[in-house]
Amino acid sequence: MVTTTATSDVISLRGITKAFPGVVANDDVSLDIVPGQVHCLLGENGAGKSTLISILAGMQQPDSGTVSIGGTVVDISSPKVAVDNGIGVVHQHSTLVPAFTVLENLMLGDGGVLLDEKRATRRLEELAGLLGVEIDPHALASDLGLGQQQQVEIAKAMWKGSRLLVLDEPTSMLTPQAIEHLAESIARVKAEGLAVVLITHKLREAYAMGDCVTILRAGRNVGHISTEELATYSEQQAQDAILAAMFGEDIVAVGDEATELAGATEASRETAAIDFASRPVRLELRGASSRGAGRDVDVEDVSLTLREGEILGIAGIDGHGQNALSELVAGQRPASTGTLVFDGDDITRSGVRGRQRLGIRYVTDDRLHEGTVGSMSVAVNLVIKRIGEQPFWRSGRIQPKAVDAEAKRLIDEYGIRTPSPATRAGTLSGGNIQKILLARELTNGARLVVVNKPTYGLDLKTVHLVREILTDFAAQGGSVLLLSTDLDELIELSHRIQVISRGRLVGSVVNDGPGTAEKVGQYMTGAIEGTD
Amino acid sequence: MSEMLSATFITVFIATVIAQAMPLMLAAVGETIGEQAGILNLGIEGVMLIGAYTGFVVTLMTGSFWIGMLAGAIGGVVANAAMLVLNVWLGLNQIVIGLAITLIGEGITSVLYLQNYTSSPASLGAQPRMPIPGLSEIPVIGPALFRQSGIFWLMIVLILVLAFALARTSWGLSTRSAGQKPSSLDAAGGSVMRTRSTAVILSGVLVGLGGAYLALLTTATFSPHLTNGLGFIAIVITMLSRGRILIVMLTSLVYGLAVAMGPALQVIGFTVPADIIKMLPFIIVIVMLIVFARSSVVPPALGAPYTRGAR
Amino acid sequence: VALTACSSGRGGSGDTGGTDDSAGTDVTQFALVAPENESDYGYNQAGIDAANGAAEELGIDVTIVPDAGYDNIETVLNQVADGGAQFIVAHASGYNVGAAAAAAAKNVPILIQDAGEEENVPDLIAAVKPEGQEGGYLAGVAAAMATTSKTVGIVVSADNANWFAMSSGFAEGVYSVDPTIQVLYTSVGPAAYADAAGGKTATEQIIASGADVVFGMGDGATLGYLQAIEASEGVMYIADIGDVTPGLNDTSKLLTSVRWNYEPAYVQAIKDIEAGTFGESTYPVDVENGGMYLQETDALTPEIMTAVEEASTAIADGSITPTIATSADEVAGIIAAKGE
Amino acid sequence: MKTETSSALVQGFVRSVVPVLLALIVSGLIMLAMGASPLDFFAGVWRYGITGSNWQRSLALMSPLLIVAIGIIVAFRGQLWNLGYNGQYLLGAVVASGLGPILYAVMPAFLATIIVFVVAVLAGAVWSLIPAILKARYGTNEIITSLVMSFIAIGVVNLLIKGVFKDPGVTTPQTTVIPEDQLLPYIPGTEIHIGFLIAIALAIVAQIVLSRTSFGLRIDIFGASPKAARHVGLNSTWMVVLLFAISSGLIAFAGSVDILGQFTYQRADWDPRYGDAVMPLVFLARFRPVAAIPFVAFYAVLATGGTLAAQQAGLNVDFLFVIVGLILLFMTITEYIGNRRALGQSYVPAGLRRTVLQPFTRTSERTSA
Ligand SMILES: Nc1ncnc2c1ncn2[C@@H]1O[C@H](COP(=O)(O)OP(=O)(O)OP(=O)(O)O)[C@@H](O)[C@H]1O
Ligand SMILES: Nc1ncnc2c1ncn2[C@@H]1O[C@H](COP(=O)(O)OP(=O)(O)OP(=O)(O)O)[C@@H](O)[C@H]1O
Ligand SMILES: [Mg+2]
Ligand SMILES: [Mg+2]
Repeated sequence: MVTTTATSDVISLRGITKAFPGVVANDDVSLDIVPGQVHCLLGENGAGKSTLISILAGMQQPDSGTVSIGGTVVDISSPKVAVDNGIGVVHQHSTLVPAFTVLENLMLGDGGVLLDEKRATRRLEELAGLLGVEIDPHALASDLGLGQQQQVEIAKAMWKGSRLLVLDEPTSMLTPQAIEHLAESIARVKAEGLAVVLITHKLREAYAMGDCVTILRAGRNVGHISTEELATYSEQQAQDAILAAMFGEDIVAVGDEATELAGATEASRETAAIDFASRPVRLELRGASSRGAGRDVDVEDVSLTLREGEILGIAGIDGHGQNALSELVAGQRPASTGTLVFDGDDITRSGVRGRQRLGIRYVTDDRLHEGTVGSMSVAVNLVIKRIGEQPFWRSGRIQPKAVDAEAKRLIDEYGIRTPSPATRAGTLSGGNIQKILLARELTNGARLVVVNKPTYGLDLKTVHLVREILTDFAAQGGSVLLLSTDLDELIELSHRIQVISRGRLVGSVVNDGPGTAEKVGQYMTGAIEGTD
Repeated sequence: MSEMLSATFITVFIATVIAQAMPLMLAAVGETIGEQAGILNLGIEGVMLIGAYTGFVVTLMTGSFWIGMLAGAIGGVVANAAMLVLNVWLGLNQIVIGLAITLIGEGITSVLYLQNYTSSPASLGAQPRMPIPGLSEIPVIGPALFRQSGIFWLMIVLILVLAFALARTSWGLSTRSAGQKPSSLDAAGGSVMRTRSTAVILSGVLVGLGGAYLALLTTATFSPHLTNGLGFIAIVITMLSRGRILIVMLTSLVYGLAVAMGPALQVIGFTVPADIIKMLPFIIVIVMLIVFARSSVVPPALGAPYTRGAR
Repeated sequence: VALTACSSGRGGSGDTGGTDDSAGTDVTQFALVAPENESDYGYNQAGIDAANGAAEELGIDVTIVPDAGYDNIETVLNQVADGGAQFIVAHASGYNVGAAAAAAAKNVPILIQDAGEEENVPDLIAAVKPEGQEGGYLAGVAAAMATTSKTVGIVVSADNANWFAMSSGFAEGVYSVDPTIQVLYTSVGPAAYADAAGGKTATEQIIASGADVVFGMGDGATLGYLQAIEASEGVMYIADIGDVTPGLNDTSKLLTSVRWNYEPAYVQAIKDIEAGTFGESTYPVDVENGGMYLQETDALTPEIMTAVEEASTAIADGSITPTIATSADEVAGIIAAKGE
Repeated sequence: MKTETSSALVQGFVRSVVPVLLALIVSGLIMLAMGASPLDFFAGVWRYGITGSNWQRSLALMSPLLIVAIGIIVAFRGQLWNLGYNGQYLLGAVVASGLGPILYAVMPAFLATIIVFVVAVLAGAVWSLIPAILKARYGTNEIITSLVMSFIAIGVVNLLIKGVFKDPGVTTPQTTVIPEDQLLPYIPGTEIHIGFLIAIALAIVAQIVLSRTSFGLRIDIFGASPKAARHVGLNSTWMVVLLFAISSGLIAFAGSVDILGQFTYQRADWDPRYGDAVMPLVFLARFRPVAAIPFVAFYAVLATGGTLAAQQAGLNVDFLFVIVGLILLFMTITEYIGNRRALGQSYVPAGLRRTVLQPFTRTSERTSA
């Protein structure tokens, strides 16, 4: 028997308001969460979804407003109160301790003096049964794949028996297979009578998994589609309703692209018209292997060719050597064997700055810690890869005017929303930080750009913008090496897709028709076996 | 020369190793608990001195080594209070606070001692022994190992209990998670602040006991700057041992051995320059670090204050 | 002052021409600067006691600056001179260089430690020189007669010239009574002057190796020696320089102490300053002038006393001249030589 | 813009001076509690640290302190916690006191001095290679490696002074005294050696390099995030090695300046531990070399006047440690209050209110069922 404290109590949020310095993250938000239903929460980046969840989880205190369960007002003053009230949360950023085993992670926060491994193992078995998954209790969390980590997180959220399971953007890093798995688990949890809150940026998921939908914009509840309504809507109707609420008047500007924005259609790309064979080769890897320092997966014996104006997609489960491949090309990681040829020259031995000058650029997936220095200004971040170069530096000394002028130019060109070039980059939103990276990397003689998960965690609008920037870049003769875990994105952008698995390229598909997704999927399934 | 290696000599040698290792062991276990919870305390040199001084004064006053040890533990907690309030509660820089504790601890104990005991320095006399019947009769090692004071046994039990608790209890799990990823502990319903507070207090107890052990049992008196850098060595040992208390015990014993070797070699008639003997433990450490290059992995959240929900 | 000396890098260091000012003047105020304080029962205590004694004897003022450490001694000496001291005792051999500079800069006579005649500068610098090997010899005689285990030990807290000399004298004194006695030697650490914990360890090991008489030399480390002595049975202790009886619970454990008395040296130095003859000779602290002697205790039997007195006479008249070791190796050599 | 910078200046001033004042007040109270006279003490510090020619002594003491401070700042800016300063300092000192006399015997003083400085810097830099390489290659925590290397350096220096560099003329283990005409010259009209000017010049140069040049920006990037540094093409191994080498080289340089400017020889077991005193000041100056000058000056006066002042007030010199420690504590507290004020936040952090204070205040009406 699975122990849950599920009751028919409705969880009601009333008038929740929460402000941070300079932002009102939640503005008078009210909604009801009903047991046995999946309640989807949608909205742009920074709309206030995670903040609302943090309040439910006891991680933040609302400035005003109440949460009540079954009519009783509950002061969720700490995560402990949330846990005690049966609110289990899977946060946007992993809360697993990498150095702990699965069991240790699950037992964290348990009461009692001694750790009771036997009881914990039994509870894990119960939950695994409920979720329909298998989890090795003694594996280190850091050794698990992302999909499994998420399963552990869900088990942890339900550990003490819960009435509400909250999932904050659970799907953004998962493979299609893993997303399907997750959907099944959610369905089972729902069937147990628990309430579920699901946050996602993908409308298709909301429609497929959700029973009702609430849309936040700039911290306000701007739309709700009830269970009854959603049941009667077609997928198209639901999307229209959601988009209308999400963007308000902006929807006019977005216009025709609204459906594309939603990622609703089966994406495919018209590539037949372009004959790449005749174009000059920009980048060639011949049997290259990388040699990293950390525990990260390295690439082995990779050979690929990328031509002028081409977008080459690299599909694969996260953590299968994407970082190694990007860093190998960008020059951040040395090659242990093989050669790299760029525009006909051997660049195997040149470093990051040498390649930078040749026009090789890299948009990293770690925009906060690697791509930018949060404590420094937007302006400095925009020229950070050109330190010491004219005209920003003269005889070693910085020229603030030149830096400022360049920053203003890029801020305008890429529409970076920042109070001023002198603002600390760390205070910008994720979407705007991503724009800083793109502006910096694509400007000033870029010929090849490696982009790693360029739209991870971004909202529809920003995703669209980023994709547009990349397509334009390729259309003007730039080459793009696009690494992504999002198959839709790969199919939408790439001319050709190769699949990476355990550091090796295991297959190549030309993106020329509706069948691409299946073919890539086959290669990936081969890769998934044994790991996920 | 070889007649020097008599049974008595070996007995005293072993006892010396233990006497030198114990204060270090206690301090390093204390530092380990702090570091496991995410607090790098560079102040333990000062905490040890305060523990040593309070232990010394109270033993003189009460005539009881037991009460003296207790006072040392309390002194350690008081000394660590700065770390508790300023770092754990207010989230201020650990390195600065640690250095401040070391400086104040060194300064105040030295000044107070010289003010009160300059003209009539006091000694504590021999420690109370608690021979274990039977075992203490074993030749050579018997008197060395089993004629220790009750305090020694209590300390050993304390350390072993902590080793067990850190690995096997939910307190231990919480403590370790506070050093690994405090946000996880918080999300799981634990309290990072309470966990770290407990760790700092417990760390103060142990480091204070280490200082008191040094003054009461190892030296049987106090003198200014008695620790002579032992606190910093405890930090080195803590980082080398990577949070495993049994390894801390072992490395402390190795250090005790190195210290005891100094006079022993000379007594045997082996003249090694004293400077080399003094450098020996450090050379061993650095060679170990070079050979097992990664053996000083520290908890990822070490040094980082935690504020819930901060971005 | 002398800007012209820029070519040589520095201004002339005080004008030595003005020495007449100090010659023949009355000393009404002098000072002693010591690295530690009197709680060491030894070297620092001896200096401080002697300075107070000399002040009383001469009826003049003395300023004691204990705990001056070693870091910035030239500054402290200069400041003490600025404070009006007409004569300064720089009570550590580590002060000698700084003292020379300060004496020249402030034109004040300074008494330095353990230096040879060649260091003397008329009216400015003179050395006081303890003949440690002589006192050590006497202690050795006493130790040899008191030991029943035929093993005696030496513990020193640091590599210090005085202690090397006392150690070599001690070994020779022991062997003069019985060359078959074993002499053990150990040093706590290169600079462990105040390392009480290390001192206790070293002493315990010496005792464990069979020594039943221990000759200990150290400042703060002495506290550690005493703990080890008190914790063991049937072991006698020989102290150095000062009087350790207040530090012992059981004073019967004290065989004797090699006492140093600086007072005659200080009094003589002050008189020489007033006479204008300071800096012409070194002030010995030795057996002959009574500056170095064995402290009387109940443990010193009449036979021992007699033997010590004989040795004292022989040293005073020069028929015995104990060797002065200047390094640990030389001490080891003398111990190994077994008296010949 | 103008008002912004001036208010920043005022703020910096308040944040720096207030802790010092508070520490002095509290240390005065402690003195009273111990039966010593704070007035005597502070008057003594004034008298022996500033009046007469004492200010010159204080300034002379500043030169090694300031150079050590700059060395520490360079490493700390890159978030490299070089705590091996004591050993590095002594290494530089022993180069001057040991190698110096040998060189002065065979070549002009000027040339010999240059060679001493170069060798001292190199000695410091080379000594830092082990911590630097272990850090760069394996991420070994540099706090422990630099500390351990410092202990080893102290032993090596002592062995050198007792061995090859020992002055055969004296019994105590010490190096040969370098004659006056071979030492660093005095600033004309004073008895302050030119090391003081060198230190001030170094502080200004370091300030400009750190805050205005591409190299300074690189250090800051490296300090803020080694990952970002790698991303922009900085070779992190090289960066760690270079920063450690500069830091350690500067600290060793301070040692050689101190010997050639002030001490003229080196005793075995001499260890002034300047770094321990300077490190807090470096935090107080927020890792800015020029801002460190007044703090170092303050400390130099305290140290120069402190020995006799403490003795006259009936205290021990070690009381200086207490004062510096208190300055550190008050510095963190001032910093905290300043930040809270700037953000308009409550002075009691939320977590503290929840865990520690809440149980004592009345429980909220909205407690959970
Ligand atoms: N701890 C905080 N301090 C300051 N501002 C915050 C904090 N947490 C959130 N915010 C701000 O509140 C707003 C809402 O953020 P929140 O994370 O809830 O958005 P979200 O809807 O989850 O966005 P995303 O889709 O990017 O996850 C943003 O402007 C964010 O910058
Ligand atoms: N931690 C923070 N501290 C201070 N200000 C913040 C913080 N996080 C975000 N902000 C500010 O809040 C504002 C809103 O951020 P938010 O994340 O909502 O951006 P956004 O409008 O969603 O943009 P995007 O679509 O690019 O994500 C930003 O202007 C940002 O400067
Ligand atoms: Mg955002
Ligand atoms: Mg979010």
